[in-house]
Amino acid sequence: MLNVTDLRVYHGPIEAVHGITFQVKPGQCVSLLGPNGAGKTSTLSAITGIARATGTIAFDGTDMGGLPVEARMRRGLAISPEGRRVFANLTVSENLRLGAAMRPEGQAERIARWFDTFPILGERRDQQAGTLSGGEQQMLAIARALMSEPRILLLDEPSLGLAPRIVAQIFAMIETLRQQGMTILLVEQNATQALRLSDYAYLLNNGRIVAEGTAGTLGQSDALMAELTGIG
Amino acid sequence: ADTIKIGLGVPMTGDYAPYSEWQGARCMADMINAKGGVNGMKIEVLIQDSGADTQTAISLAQKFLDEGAVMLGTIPFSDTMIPVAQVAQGYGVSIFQPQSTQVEMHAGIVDNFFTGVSPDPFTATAAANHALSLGVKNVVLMTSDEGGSWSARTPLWFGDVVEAGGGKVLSKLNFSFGTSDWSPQIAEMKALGEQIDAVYISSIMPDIAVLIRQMRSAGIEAYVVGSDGFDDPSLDAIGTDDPAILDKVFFATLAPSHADSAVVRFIAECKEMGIDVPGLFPATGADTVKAVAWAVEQSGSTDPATLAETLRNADSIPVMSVDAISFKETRTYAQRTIPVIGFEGGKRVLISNEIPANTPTDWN
Amino acid sequence: MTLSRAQRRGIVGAALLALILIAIGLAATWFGSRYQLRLVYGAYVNLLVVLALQVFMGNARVTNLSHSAFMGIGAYAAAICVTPEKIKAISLPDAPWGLNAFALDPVSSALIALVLTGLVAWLVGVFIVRLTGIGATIVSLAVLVIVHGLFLYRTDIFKGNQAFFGIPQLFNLTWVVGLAVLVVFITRGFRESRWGVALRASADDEVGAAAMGVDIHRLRLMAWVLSGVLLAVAGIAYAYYLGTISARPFYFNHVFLTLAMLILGGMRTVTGAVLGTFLISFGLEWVRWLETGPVVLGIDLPEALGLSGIVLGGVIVLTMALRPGGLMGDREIEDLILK
Amino acid sequence: MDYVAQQAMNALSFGAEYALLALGLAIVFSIMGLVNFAHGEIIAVGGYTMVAMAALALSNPLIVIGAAVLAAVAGSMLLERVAFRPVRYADPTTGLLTAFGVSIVLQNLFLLLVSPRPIAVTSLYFLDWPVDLGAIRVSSLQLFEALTTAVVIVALMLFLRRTVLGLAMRAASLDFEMVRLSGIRANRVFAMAFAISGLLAGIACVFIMARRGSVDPHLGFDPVLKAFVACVVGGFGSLPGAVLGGFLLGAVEVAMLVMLPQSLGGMTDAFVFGIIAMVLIWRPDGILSPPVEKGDKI
Amino acid sequence: MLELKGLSKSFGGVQAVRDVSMRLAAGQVHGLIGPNGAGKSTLVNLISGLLSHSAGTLTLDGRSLDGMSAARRAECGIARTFQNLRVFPALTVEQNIDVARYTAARAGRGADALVAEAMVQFDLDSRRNSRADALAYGQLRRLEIVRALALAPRVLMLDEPAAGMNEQETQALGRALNWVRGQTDCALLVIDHDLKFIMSLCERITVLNMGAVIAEGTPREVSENRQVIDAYLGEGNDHAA
Ligand SMILES: Nc1ncnc2c1ncn2[C@@H]1O[C@H](COP(=O)(O)OP(=O)(O)OP(=O)(O)O)[C@@H](O)[C@H]1O
Ligand SMILES: Nc1ncnc2c1ncn2[C@@H]1O[C@H](COP(=O)(O)OP(=O)(O)OP(=O)(O)O)[C@@H](O)[C@H]1O
Ligand SMILES: CC(C)C[C@H](N)C(=O)O
Ligand SMILES: [Mg+2]
Ligand SMILES: [Mg+2]
Repeated sequence: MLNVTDLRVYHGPIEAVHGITFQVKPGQCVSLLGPNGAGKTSTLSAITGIARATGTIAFDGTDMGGLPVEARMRRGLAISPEGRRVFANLTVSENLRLGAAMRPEGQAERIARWFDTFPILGERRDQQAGTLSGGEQQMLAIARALMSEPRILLLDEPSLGLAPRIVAQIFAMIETLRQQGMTILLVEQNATQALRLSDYAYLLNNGRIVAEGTAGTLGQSDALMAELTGIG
Repeated sequence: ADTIKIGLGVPMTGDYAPYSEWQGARCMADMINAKGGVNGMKIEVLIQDSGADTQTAISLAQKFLDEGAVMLGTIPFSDTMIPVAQVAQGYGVSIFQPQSTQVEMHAGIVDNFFTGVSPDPFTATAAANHALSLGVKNVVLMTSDEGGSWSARTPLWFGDVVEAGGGKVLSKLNFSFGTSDWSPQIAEMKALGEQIDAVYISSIMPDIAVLIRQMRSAGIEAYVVGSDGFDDPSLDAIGTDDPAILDKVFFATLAPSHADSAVVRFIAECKEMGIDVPGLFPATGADTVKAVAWAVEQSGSTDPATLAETLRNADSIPVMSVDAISFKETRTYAQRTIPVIGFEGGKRVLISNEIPANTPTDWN
Repeated sequence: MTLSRAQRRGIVGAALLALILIAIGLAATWFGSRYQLRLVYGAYVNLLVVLALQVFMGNARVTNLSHSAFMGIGAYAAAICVTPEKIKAISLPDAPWGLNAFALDPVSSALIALVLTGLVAWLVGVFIVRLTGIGATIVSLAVLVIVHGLFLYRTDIFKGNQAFFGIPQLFNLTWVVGLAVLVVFITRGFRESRWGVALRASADDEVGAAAMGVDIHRLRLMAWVLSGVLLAVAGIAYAYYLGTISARPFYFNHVFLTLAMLILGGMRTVTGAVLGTFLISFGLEWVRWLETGPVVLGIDLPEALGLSGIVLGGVIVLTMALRPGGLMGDREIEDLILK
Repeated sequence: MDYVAQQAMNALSFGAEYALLALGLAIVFSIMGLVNFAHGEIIAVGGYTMVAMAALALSNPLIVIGAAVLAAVAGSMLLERVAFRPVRYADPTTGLLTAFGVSIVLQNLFLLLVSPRPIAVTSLYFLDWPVDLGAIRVSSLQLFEALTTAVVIVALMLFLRRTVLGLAMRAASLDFEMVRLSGIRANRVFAMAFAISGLLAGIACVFIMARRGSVDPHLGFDPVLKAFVACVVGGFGSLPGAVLGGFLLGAVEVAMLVMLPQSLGGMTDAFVFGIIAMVLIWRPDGILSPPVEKGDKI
Repeated sequence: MLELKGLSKSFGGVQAVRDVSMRLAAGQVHGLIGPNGAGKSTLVNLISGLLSHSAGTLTLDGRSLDGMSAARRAECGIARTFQNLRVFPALTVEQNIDVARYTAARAGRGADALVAEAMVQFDLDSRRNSRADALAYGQLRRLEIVRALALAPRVLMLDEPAAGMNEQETQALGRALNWVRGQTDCALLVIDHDLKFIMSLCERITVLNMGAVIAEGTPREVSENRQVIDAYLGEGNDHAA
């Protein structure tokens, strides 16, 4: 579904990712793992078109290079970005409505469904998103992304800065999504959890893929893995 | 020389563009040239936009002088006229300004300077005399420093004459050029609690038109009286739909500009020649050209100093806007009758046209 | 501390600019008509303004709109001091505080003007330097309006839009070229000085600079006052040449014209200021000639009022779209020549 | 008492006009940080359209007003495409200077293509008649303007709260990139912002022309300068701030006009700007935004 | 020599730093760790004066820093780097450093020799005349450190200096910092999430969680602390050096 080939990503003059190749097949959950600054977020930014990049990013077999951000998203991408980036001055339900901009029909039901899934969001539906706690914001960001019923969901460190209890909830939710057949590209620092969920994983360090494999093989064997992610 | 050059570095753009004289000058030159010129020489009017900027105007003056201009025109503001005159002095050239009414220029700062019209105290007095004859007693004066003494002091002279005639200045209100909503000032007028007979203002269009309409709409039926700044076709235009709005408006101006005046006939002739001369001010340039042409003819010379000499000592110089002017007594300005223009049914009428005898004398 | 590399290069750059300025001055004197001499003089006065503007805008990177007001303050201060009593008796009969009862020599008058403008700049600057971005720009706009209001309103001192005349005409092209050379060295010197570098650092990153011990307010104030004083120099050069001043030349039109010059050349460098000034001064002159509808190569062009404005505005828009940093960007003249 | 009420009404109508214009500036500023100095020329576009209508002998007021407002909207959207797209993501100074250039170009185009002289437009005079409100007499224009501004504010609020594009515009002021990541077309958001801004300019144009009765190339400069100041004082980019700033400026201006003793009358503008400058020094980011400590955060 | 007593800071409702007391000693390297949002950077902001604390006191060599501007504190010798780069992009490397050197000179401290040597140690010497925006990310991080050193600081605080560096780079950074320790007697405060790096570099470590100090001690003590394991390290990880 998503085929990335020889991707190089730039921030101004700095090359943050130095030619990586990976793919995500339909229905799979694929993880990008790696330490701080490895280039995970940069990779996602290149896919969404935010960051300047070279190489090919093929979605459903066609290259998206050169397309503006919103055109890419309209092909069926959605992202829950690093740092959550909820629309702070909009209410919770307005955030969700904006999330549904690409697929407005039936949004009311979907919003209601999300309020069932995360009752706390329902309680706060008319509260400004900026005043939510980090965990609530993270739920909102994921729900917002899913409001457009994407074909592939990009998740950038959904567990970042969250209390363990919330983290568990988020991962459970990702698990559910995966079981429902959602295609997911997951970026995580929390390698143990991520590997548990993933069909396949890539390990990034310093802008390069240094290891890859199925969750089982990567998780157990690789010494590098141990060094970079602390999994022993 | 086979041409007589007159240099006009005047504002063709900017706030004062409606009040510059170039179109009339160009048309008059064409008329004279079409009749074979003066003493076999063609008149060439050098025109370039100064954008009302002093530095540009001075550079242009210099340029025209280098090109051999025998007379210069420029924006009627002393901050530009003085340095331009100073530059021209070195060439023996003078400035002929056909519409400058401000008094400073006659204080003897420069002497190579002519203005083809009478100074503001005269226009103020002519307007005041007519107001008094209408039975005006209580007046409000609107002043501004932005137009120099023309907008700051002319209303005061008007007030002086009215008071000398038994009237009373109720209040002086300040305004700025570019005002498009006069409601605060109008509310002040109403708060005076006394019947206002006339409001005097020396300002430019379109501000005046707005004032007139807003006063009427607020129920103040006082006369709106003013000076030459009123004399623009866009004032007449506000009476297109409702001529009555101009009924109680009159102003003292530079030259008769009602239907069938010399100015209006000139404008029509120019139109036939394909030159658009939009109003009195643009037409006045013809005075400059005609006076210069006359001086050349009289003296048989194109030496600028001789021309100035000729103009200064002539008993009567024929110009376009009136039959004749003279600088003999007054040296720098032309003492001439002051037309007071009013409206009837939306059309201009000449109310009076004489040299007021009771003009204040303390202006120099 | 010895001179840094940038400072040494700065001296070379300033010297190169000085040579160009002198060359233009000489060329004008030898080959120019009197009309062209006037134009060139005007261009140099504007150059003084633009250089002064660069000191603050270029180093602190805050858009200033009040510069023409400070030029006016300098011009009026010098004019009031230097104009002979005889003339002031006519022009300023009602002047308060005995302003019309004294006259000083040109040098003392100029010095007083510089000090006075510097003082006013300092007073205003204390407030301006606390603001950043658009807020500072608005307050500078307010300063422009207020000063203009004073010029207009106190006709007893400034004559408003009437002429303040009778100022001795003391300067010629040589003078203004000399001043421009001096000011190029001053502005370039400031840019490369420890203060200039620190100020530019704070414009790049205010927080980073504060953490490195840069007292941003103090430096901005310093640049602001220096800018004010240099604007007074420009004002004096204006008054001492024309002999007549009024409030009008120190208002919006002039503000925008000089701003455009700085933007086109690039506000970050002194070279940009010089380049922009001359390009616009001479370019506009050429366009003004086109405006009159001349005959070019046998084609009689139509009269085109407003062409110069269209060109001026178009140049700004294009510069911003294609080279937001102006023609020079961050490069000074020596960067084009030296390695 | 009547006098005070009268002047208060005047202040309100001054404020309404500034608020209308300031909103037009703020809506563009809030999404792209552009200080649209050329807003005034959009008003002039409306004015010249009225001239054109008169020349075409179309005097039906609805047509005249409709055409003027449409022209303003179209003009504003055109500027977005032609001039402001290249500086869309540039810093505010670049935007400000671009807009300033655009403004000069347009003024001179009017001058070149139409005329440097004011042209009278009388077709809207009918909007202006005296209305007696109890003891005070106001102009119908003042009422229309205050009412229209109120309606516009409400409509704008509804638009910004109810529609997706409105939500996107509000969100864009804080995080434009995330808006695009939600699949909303950037071009639409910008086009919409400029369309609204043009609409507001068009509406303001109707009132300005009805009062002024003439158009010239510099028609928009003064009002937009004031609106610009109002915006900054209210808190640039904040729509409530723009409205507040507009009304504040209107009040200060009328207060200075009527309260300054006549001997200081010439200093009205100076006082107005002085007061505004002091407000800014007190609240550098505008009245509605108290100063915040950022630390090392951007 | 730098002493914090009961320092607190809140932003609106968020209490970012609560009642933190700690002491940095000359010549010592002190680590500061804690989860995201724990208040580490905020603490550094409070010390460097970019934020003003709402309660508590701050003294350097017994002299109170309360109410002193960031610039004044830098003059007094408090230097820092930033988590998000804050170099001056339009200035050259040399000028970036000069900005700090001028401050040091004004305060009567000179560090010219140290800076010259540091340029070599941090591998910036060859780039001294390049504009900072032409530098690579790693070089910029090192530039920030050298620039801070040019203040001839009494206290040097590094906010995540190893972020974005790979293994070798991190090791090189550690060596360079050890060199710094040998050259000056300034107190070093280092924030980083790279525990290996922190544990091997620091003599003492303070752990922040939700704005408050939850542990303080040697690397070993800290890494065995129950609370620290719960809040930050997580179960089953052995990070001791
Ligand atoms: N906007 C930017 N400008 C300059 N450099 C950047 C920018 N964003 C990221 N970088 C640099 O690019 C490299 C990769 O960063 P990226 O954010 O992709 O890492 P990451 O793997 O997502 O790390 P983290 O786990 O901290 O989120 C890092 O060295 C980072 O500092
Ligand atoms: N200027 C500010 N305004 C409002 N809140 C702030 C500000 N600075 C920090 N905070 C909040 O204070 C808390 C502590 O932030 P801080 O940056 O100190 O964390 P940190 O420990 O450095 O985290 P990290 O490891 O992610 O850098 C966070 O909740 C943050 O959102
Ligand atoms: C309307 C003005 C431009 C002319 C006026 N008569 C004056 O001399 O000032
Ligand atoms: Mg990341
Ligand atoms: Mg931090």
